[in-house]
Amino acid sequence: MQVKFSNKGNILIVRLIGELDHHASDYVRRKIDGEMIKPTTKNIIFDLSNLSFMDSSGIGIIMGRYRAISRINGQIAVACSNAQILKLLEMSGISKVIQIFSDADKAVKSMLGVTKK
Amino acid sequence: MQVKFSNKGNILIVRLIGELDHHASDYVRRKIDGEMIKPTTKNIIFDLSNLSFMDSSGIGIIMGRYRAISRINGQIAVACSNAQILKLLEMSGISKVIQIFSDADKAVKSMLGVTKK
Amino acid sequence: MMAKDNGTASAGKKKPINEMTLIFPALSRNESFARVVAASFISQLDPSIEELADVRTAVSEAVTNAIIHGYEDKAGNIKMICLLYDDSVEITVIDEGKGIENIELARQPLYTSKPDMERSGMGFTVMETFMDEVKVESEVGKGTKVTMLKYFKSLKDKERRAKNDK
Amino acid sequence: MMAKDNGTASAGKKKPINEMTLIFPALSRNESFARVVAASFISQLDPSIEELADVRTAVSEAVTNAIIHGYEDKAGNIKMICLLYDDSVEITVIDEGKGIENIELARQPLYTSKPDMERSGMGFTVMETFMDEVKVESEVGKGTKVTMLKYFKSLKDKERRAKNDK
Ligand SMILES: Nc1ncnc2c1ncn2[C@@H]1O[C@H](COP(=O)(O)OP(=O)(O)O)[C@@H](O)[C@H]1O
Ligand SMILES: Nc1ncnc2c1ncn2[C@@H]1O[C@H](COP(=O)(O)OP(=O)(O)O)[C@@H](O)[C@H]1O
Repeated sequence: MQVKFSNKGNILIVRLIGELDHHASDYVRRKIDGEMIKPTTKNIIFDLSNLSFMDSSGIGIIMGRYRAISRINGQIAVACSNAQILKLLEMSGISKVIQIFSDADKAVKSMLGVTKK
Repeated sequence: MQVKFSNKGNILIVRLIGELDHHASDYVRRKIDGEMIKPTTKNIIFDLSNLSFMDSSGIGIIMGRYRAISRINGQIAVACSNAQILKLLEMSGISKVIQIFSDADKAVKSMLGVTKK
Repeated sequence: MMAKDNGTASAGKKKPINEMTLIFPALSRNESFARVVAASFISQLDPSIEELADVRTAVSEAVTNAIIHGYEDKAGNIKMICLLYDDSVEITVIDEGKGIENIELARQPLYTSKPDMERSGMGFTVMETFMDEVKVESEVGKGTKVTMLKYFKSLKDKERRAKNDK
Repeated sequence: MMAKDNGTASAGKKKPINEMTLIFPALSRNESFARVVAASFISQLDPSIEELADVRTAVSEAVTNAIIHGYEDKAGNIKMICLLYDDSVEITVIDEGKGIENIELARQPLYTSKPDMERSGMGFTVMETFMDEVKVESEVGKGTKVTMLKYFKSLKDKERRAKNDK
């Protein structure tokens, strides 16, 4: 499991690589929360394009960050095109509260459009 | 497991694709022996370049064909570059009685040279 | 060992064409190992990529639950049994951990006894969505047994297509 | 169950960092399944490709022997136990088949009781060459237990290189 970060303005882009299960989730959570406390982070995009597997532990991680970011009036978006993971995001109800894009670029563009208004 | 055949003069080239273990060996043996009884077959080249695995069942198959072909004064050669399979050919003693080449082209060239003499 | 009974997973009285039992300690790094074993075992039937992913996900949920809820990160063994039929697989995940008091409540979407661990409460819902039948048996202090059945519909489709091609 | 004793495989009194037991019927299509399971289990240590291939080959030989010699293609269960240490793995393959009368003879290179099946008689020799220690225990009419130990020397090399880099 690898976690890579990049920034676009006040957007933190979290790129997850590998298989996100309960075993990986502690490490992933610690890494993300270390970046989230930086004052530059207001919005988060989870880029799941390089995940080959995710189960409900991933749902827990995304929902946890969603709650934290909502408290500071930030936005969360997810980039994903893996059919299995999309099915999981769909059934968990995440797709009702978080916008899902087919890739990270689209998510960034949309979020910059919204936050700049 | 796949077995593919081609001919160069009286040389039968047997290309093995996949994993050659005891489970696959019955099928492989039947396929090869079906080609070997053709009067056009005098020599055999085993092309192992596309094998991702082989255990001592493969040794049994090659030695069995070696014995049959020797009876009609034919030649057998093996093409192989996989380190693990080379180790197996080495330790089984096959490399003492059968010539091993890094690829099928080299085996064909050498065999045509010898048989044409 | 088991008492309560929810759902109706069962592949009937047919004889499996192959089977396996895997026993491993409740360590989180065995979650991915259990997925690989289940996926590798069912691939002999040549199911679709989606069906493979469904089974991998459901196995991951059941094994994770045994580790974090059943044994609560204490030592213990998990048993995974796979019975392979010509059109389906039945996978059972068994722990001898703390057990579930109220199975009906536990199966509710979003219910979790460990919100502090950021569990989503979606584990059982994922199993139910990705598999065709899920049965949960549990006894407090004894352990939990989750039995999941998956039909490989893709194989039927393949058969049908093969027939039509003739 | 076992009587005779050849070789000296044993990983000492250390506690394994992980372990697994796999039970499966003596079907030839489970040979590749057993290889995948063993390889996937030891990959958590990140051994070299060659070490992985060595273990896959040895497991293939031991499991094949249980199927064709132990059970002689009759029904029966095979048990594979893997104990993982921080620098090695001990793999045991157990059948409850016909057993071996003369273990010393059986271990000779080129000896096979099934030349008609085109067995090469190299199974035990392969196990011995590809693993670091091989112990064979067997009792006629009871079954056979083959215990193989493999040290992952590549891990030591990696450690050493990491240290030198500092
Ligand atoms: N193997 C188990 N042993 C004991 N309790 C369990 C087990 N599996 C599930 N549970 C209980 O059921 C609840 C719901 O499980 P689940 O739907 O998988 O959600 P989550 O794992 O996110 O909590 C768990 O929070 C736990 O209380
Ligand atoms: N699990 C087993 N049960 C009974 N006999 C065995 C078993 N494994 C090996 N043997 C005996 O030992 C002999 C040598 O085995 P091996 O070196 O693997 O060669 P091969 O499998 O090619 O015969 C076999 O031919 C068989 O008689």
